[in-house]
Amino acid sequence: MIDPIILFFILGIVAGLARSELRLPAQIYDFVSILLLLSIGLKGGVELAKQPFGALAPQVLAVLLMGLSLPLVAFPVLRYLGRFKRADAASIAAHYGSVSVGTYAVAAAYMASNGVSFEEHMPLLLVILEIPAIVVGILLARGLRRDMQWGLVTHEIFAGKGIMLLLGGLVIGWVAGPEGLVPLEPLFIDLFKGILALFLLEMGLIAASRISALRYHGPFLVVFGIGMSLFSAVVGAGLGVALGLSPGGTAMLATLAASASYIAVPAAMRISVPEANPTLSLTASLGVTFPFNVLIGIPLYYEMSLRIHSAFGA
Amino acid sequence: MIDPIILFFILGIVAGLARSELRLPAQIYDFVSILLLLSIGLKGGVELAKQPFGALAPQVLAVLLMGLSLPLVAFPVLRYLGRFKRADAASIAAHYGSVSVGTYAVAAAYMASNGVSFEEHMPLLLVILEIPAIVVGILLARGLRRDMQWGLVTHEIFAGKGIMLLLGGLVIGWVAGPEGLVPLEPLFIDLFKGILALFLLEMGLIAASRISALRYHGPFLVVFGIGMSLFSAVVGAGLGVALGLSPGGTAMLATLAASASYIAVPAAMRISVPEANPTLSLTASLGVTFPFNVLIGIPLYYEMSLRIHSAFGA
Amino acid sequence: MIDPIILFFILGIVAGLARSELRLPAQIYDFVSILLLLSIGLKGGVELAKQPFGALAPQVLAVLLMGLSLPLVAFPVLRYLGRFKRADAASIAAHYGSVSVGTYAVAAAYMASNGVSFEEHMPLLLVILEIPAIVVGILLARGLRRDMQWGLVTHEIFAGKGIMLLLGGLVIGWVAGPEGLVPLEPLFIDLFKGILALFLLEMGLIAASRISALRYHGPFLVVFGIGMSLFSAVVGAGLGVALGLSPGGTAMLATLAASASYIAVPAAMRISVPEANPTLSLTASLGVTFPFNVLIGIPLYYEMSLRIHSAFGA
Amino acid sequence: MNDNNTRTLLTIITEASLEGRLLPELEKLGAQGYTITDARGKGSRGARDADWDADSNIRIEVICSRAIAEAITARLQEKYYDNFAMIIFSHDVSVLRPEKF
Amino acid sequence: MNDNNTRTLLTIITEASLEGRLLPELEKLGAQGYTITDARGKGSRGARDADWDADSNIRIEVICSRAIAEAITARLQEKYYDNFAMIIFSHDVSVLRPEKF
Amino acid sequence: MNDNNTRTLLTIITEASLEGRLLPELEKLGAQGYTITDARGKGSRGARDADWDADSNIRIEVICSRAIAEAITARLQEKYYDNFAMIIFSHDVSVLRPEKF
Ligand SMILES: Nc1ncnc2c1ncn2[C@@H]1O[C@H](COP(=O)(O)O)[C@@H](O)[C@H]1O
Ligand SMILES: Nc1ncnc2c1ncn2[C@@H]1O[C@H](COP(=O)(O)O)[C@@H](O)[C@H]1O
Ligand SMILES: Nc1ncnc2c1ncn2[C@@H]1O[C@H](COP(=O)(O)O)[C@@H](O)[C@H]1O
Ligand code: NA
Ligand code: NA
Ligand code: NA
Repeated sequence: MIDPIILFFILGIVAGLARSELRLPAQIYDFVSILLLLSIGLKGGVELAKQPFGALAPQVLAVLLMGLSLPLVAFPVLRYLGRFKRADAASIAAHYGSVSVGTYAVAAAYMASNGVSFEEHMPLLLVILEIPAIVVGILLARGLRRDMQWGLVTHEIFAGKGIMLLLGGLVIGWVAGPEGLVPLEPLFIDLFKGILALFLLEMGLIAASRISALRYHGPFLVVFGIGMSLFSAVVGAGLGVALGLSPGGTAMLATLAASASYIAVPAAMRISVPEANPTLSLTASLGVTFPFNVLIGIPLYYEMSLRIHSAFGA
Repeated sequence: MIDPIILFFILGIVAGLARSELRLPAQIYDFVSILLLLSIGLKGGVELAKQPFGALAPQVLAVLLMGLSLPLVAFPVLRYLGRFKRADAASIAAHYGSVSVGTYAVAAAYMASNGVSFEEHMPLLLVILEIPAIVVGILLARGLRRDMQWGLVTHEIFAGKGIMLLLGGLVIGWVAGPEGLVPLEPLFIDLFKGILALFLLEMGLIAASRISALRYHGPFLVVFGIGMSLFSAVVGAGLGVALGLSPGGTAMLATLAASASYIAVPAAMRISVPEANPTLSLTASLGVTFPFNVLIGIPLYYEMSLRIHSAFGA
Repeated sequence: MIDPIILFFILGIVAGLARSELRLPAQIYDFVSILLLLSIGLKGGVELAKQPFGALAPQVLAVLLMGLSLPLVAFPVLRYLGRFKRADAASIAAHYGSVSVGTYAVAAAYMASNGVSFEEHMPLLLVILEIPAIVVGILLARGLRRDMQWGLVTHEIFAGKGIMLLLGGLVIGWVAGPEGLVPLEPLFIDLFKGILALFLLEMGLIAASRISALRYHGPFLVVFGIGMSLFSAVVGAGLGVALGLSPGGTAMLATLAASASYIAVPAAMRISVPEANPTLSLTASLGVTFPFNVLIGIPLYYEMSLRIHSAFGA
Repeated sequence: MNDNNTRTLLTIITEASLEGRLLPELEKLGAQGYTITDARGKGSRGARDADWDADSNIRIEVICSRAIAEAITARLQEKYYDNFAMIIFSHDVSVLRPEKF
Repeated sequence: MNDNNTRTLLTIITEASLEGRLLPELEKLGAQGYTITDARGKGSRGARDADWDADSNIRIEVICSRAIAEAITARLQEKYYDNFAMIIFSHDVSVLRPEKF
Repeated sequence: MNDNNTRTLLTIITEASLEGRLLPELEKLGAQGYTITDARGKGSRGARDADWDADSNIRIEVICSRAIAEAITARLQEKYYDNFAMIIFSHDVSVLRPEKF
C-alpha cells in the first residue's frame, strides 16, 4: 500500500506540471519546515538523553568521514565527465555530500508505517552530515586560499535556520527528556505526518518547476542525480552495517547518504562560492534526487539494507 | 445549544462591523482553506473506496443536471426582476448554481454535532456541483460564440486551488483507504472543527465588509440571496429524497444547492465574463447567502429534509 | 526539571544574539498569537459559565483598582528617579500597570506542569487588568484636557486584536459551555503548549533585539524593569490573599501584576500619547521584564504566594 | 506622453499602525486612490524589522495632482512628522487617463 | 549617468488574479524582466483589501525602452482597462547595463 | 519643491539571501536609511518565484545624495553583479527635510 504522504508529493508534481494556481504561501512553507525541523530535533534529543555520549563517538566520526569523502567522489565525475566549471562541480558535489532533512523525514515516516525501528539518535547523524561537505565543496572550488572568509561561512552554516532548529531541538529534547516533552507532543509528534504531507505537497510543486528546467540542463544531471544517490546509498548502507546499526538504522543512513541538500548547502555556497550557478545544483537536488529518493529510493535502500544485513550483519 | 463555530462567525461579523483591527493574515486564511479543502476531500475519498463507482452514477448525473438547471432559473429573475445587465445576471446565476465549500463544512459540522449521519461520498457531489453552473453562466453571458476560449476556462476551473485540492484529496483518500489515513488524522480530522472556527472568524470579517456594501446595491440582492437559497434548498431536498438519500444526506444536498460559490466561480467569471461586476455577485454570495445559510439555513434545511422524508421518503 | 517552553525562549534569545537567520514569519507569529488569545479566552469563558457573576464582582473591582494604582506608583519613580520626560514616564507607567498575555500563558503552563490549580476565571481578570492603566497613563501624560479624543482611544483599546480575541473567546466559551467546546479542544487546548513554545521562540528573538538596545538606554530601565515587577508581584500576591484566592490563583495574580504589556498599551499610547518614545517602553517591557518574569519571576512569585498563604491565608 | 498626462506620485513610508488613520485623511484631502505594500526598514527612528505588528512599516503610494500632493505632504508633516517614523517623497509620472487622478 | 543609461520604469497595479495572464504578455511584447510585489489599495473600482485572493492587488514593475513601455501600455489598456481594476504609470530611470533592458 | 529638496532614490532588486550582507554595506557607504519590500520576478537569471527562501527577491530603496547613490552603485556592481541576480536603477525625487538623507 502506498503511503499517502507520497501521494501528496505526486499531487504537488501534477498540480505544478498542470500549471495550477495551487501554492502553499511561502510563510506557510516556512512554518511547516520549522515544525518538521523542530520535531526531528526534539525526537532525537529525547533519545540522546538515554545513552552515553561516548558510545556515539565512533558513529559520529565515521559519519563525518563519509560526509568528507562523498563530495570528493562526486567532484571528478562532475568536472571531467560532466564538463562542469570548477565552481559548479564543487558546489554540486557539496550538495550531494550533505543531506536533505525532507528526505530524512519521509524515510522516518516510511519506517514508522512499516513498523521498522531504527537507532533514534539518527537526527544527530543528520546534523553532523550537513556540514563537512560544505567545507570540502569550498576547498574544491577555492583551494586553500588565505582570503577565504571562513568566519562568514561558519556563521552562515550555524546561524542558518536549518541547523539552528535541528540543534536547538536536539538540545531541548535532551534537556527536557521524555516526560518533559509530553505536553508538546500534540503539536510536534501527533501532527508530524500531516505536516509532512503539506510539506511534500509544496515540495512537489517546487520539484515540478525544477523538472521543467531539466530540459535546458541536459540529461547529465538526471543520470548523475540518480547514479550518485545509488552509489552513496551503497556507501551509507555499508557503513551502517560496519557500525553495527540495525537494518532500519542502516537504511536510514543509506538514505541520508543518498539524499542531497537543498537548504543549508545552497545558502552556504551562495556566500562562499557565489560564481557557482545555483540553478544547476538545485535542479539536480530538487528536480531529480529528491523525487527519486521519495518515490523509489527509500524502499529500495531499505530492501538493500535488509540484504546486506543478512549477508554481512551480525 | 448553539454550535461555537457559529459564534466564531458572529465574532467575526461583530469585529468587522466595529472596524476592529482583528484580521487573519491572508496567508493564514489560505492555509486554513487548504486544510479544509483537503480534509473534506480526504474524508470523501476514503468513503468512495468503500462503494462501487457504478452505484453512484445516477446520483452524479442527477446532481449535474441540478447544477445546470439552477442558474437557468436564477438568470431570468436577475435579468428581468432585478434589471441587471446580461453579464451580471449570468455571473450571479452561475454563483448560485455552484456551491460553497465553507457552507458545506459548516453543514457537515452541524450534522456531526447533532449525531446525524449522511452519505459520506457527499464531497464527490460537492466537487461535481462546482462546475456545471460555470459553463451555463458563460453561455448565458456570451451565447454560443466561436471565439470563447474554453481551453482557458477549463484550465481556470481545474487548475484553481479549490477543485485541485478537493479532487486531490478525494483521490488520495480513495487510494490510501481508511488505515492509510490514520496517521494524517490528527491534522486533517481532529483539528477540523478548530480550523473551521478560524475560517469562520475570517469569513465573518469578510462578510461584514460585504454587508456594508449592501447599502449601495440595494435590497434586491438581499431578497434574491435569501429567496434563491430557499428555492434551491427545496429543489436539493426534493432531489435528495428522489435519489433515496438519508435525511442527513438530503439536508446536505439541500445545503449544497442553497449555497453560493465565492471561490471557483468568481475566478472563472473574472476570466471568461470579465465585464460582469464581481462586487455584485460577491456581495450577494458573501454578504447575504453565506451568513443566511450559516446562521439560519442549515438547521432549516435539516428540518425540511426531515419533514419531506416523513412525507415522501421510503 | 526545566519546562521545555522556557528552553524555546532561550533558544530564541541565543539565536537572536548570534544573529541567526531564524525567524518566525510575521504572519505565523500573528497566527500563533491569535491561537493563544483565543485559547485563554475560551478556557476562561467555560469556567465563567460555572459561577454566578455576582460572586466575581468584588474581585473585578479590586483588580480594577490595582490596575489604576500601579501606574501611579511607577510614574513618579520614572519621572524623578529616572528623569524621563513626562510623556515617556506616563507611557512606561501604563505598560507596567497593564498586563502581558504571553507571560500569563507561561504562568498558566507553569502551574499546569506543577499540578497547581488556580481560579479558572483568571482570564477575566486578565482582560480587566489590560485597560485601566491605559487610562491612567493618558491622564498622567495629558492631564484632564478637553481635546483628548477619548472615543478614538476607546476604539483603539476595544477594537485592538488582543482584547477582541480575549473577550470574544470568553463570550464564546461562556455561551458554548464545556461540552460545546469539546470538538474545538484539539486545536485550542491540546496544541496550546506547542503553540506557546513557538510563540516563546519568536519572543526570544524579539527580546534579543531589545536586549541589544539596552546598551543605549542605560541601566535604569533594567533596574526599573525588575524592581517594578517585584514590587507589583508583592502587591498582586497580597491582593490575591486578601481576596481569598488559592495559592495558585494568588501566584497568577502576582504574575499578572508583575507583567508589563507589549501589545495593547503600546498601540493605545501610539495613538494617544504619540510623543512618548515607544522604544523606551518596549525595551523595558520586552527586553527586561518579559525575560525576567519568564525565566525567574514566575517560580519566584509562586514560592512567594505559598509563603504569604501559609503566613496570612485562611 | 505629453504634459497633460503628468501627475505626481507621492510615496509615504511610515508605521503600519497609522494605516487606519492615514487613509481617511488622504481621501479627505482629495486622493482618488492609493496603493499600499508592506515594508520594513531603518531610518532616524531606528530599525523597523517587521518582526511583529508594532515594528512594521507600510509604503503608501498616491497618484494625484501636484496641489493635492502638496496638501497631503503639509498635513502629514504637521500632524505626524514629529512623533512617528515617517518619510515622504514625490516625483512626476506619466499616467493613462489622467482625469482619474 | 548620461542619457544612454535612461530607460522607462513602467508600473502596473492590478488584480492579483491577472498575474498568470499578464506575465506572458509582457514577455511577448519585449520585456526582458519584471518585478512583482503584493499590494492592496483603493481606486475607482473600490477597496481591494487583500483579505483574500479575490481582493488582492499586485504591483508589477518593468524596466524597458520607451517603445516597449508604450506597446505594453497600449495593449493592457485595450484588453483590460474596461473590466479590471488597473492603473499604469511610468517615468524615466537611470540604469546600470542598459543593454539588459 | 525646489532643487534643494531633490535627492536620489536608488532601487536595488536582488536575492533575498543577500539582505544580511547588503544592509551594513549601504550604511557604511553613507545611507541614512533604507526601506525593504519582499518581491519576486524574472530577469536574465531566470524566474525567482518566491516559493521559498532561495527563490525570493527583495526590493531595497535608499534615498540619498547623488554621490552616495553612485558610490553604492559602483560598490554593488563590482561586488555582486557578476554572480547574483541583481538590478539597480535610480531617479530623482523631492523630499521633505532633505538634511535627513
Ligand atoms: N534614507 C532613506 N531611504 C529609504 N527609506 C528610508 C530612509 N530613511 C527612512 N526610511 C524609511 O522610512 C521609515 C521611517 O523613517 P524615520 O522616520 O527616519 O525612522 C524607515 O523605517 C524606513 O523604512
Ligand atoms: N490615485 C491612485 N494612487 C495610487 N494607487 C491607485 C490610485 N488609483 C488606483 N490605484 C491602485 O490601482 C488599483 C486599481 O485601481 P482602479 O482600477 O481605479 O480601482 C487600486 O486598487 C489601487 O491599488
Ligand atoms: N527588466 C526588468 N524590469 C523589472 N525588473 C527586473 C527586470 N530585470 C530583472 N528584474 C528584477 O531583478 C531581478 C534580478 O534580475 P536578473 O539579475 O536580471 O536576473 C529579477 O528577479 C527581477 O525581479
Ligand atoms: Na548525501
Ligand atoms: Na447553489
Ligand atoms: Na502589570
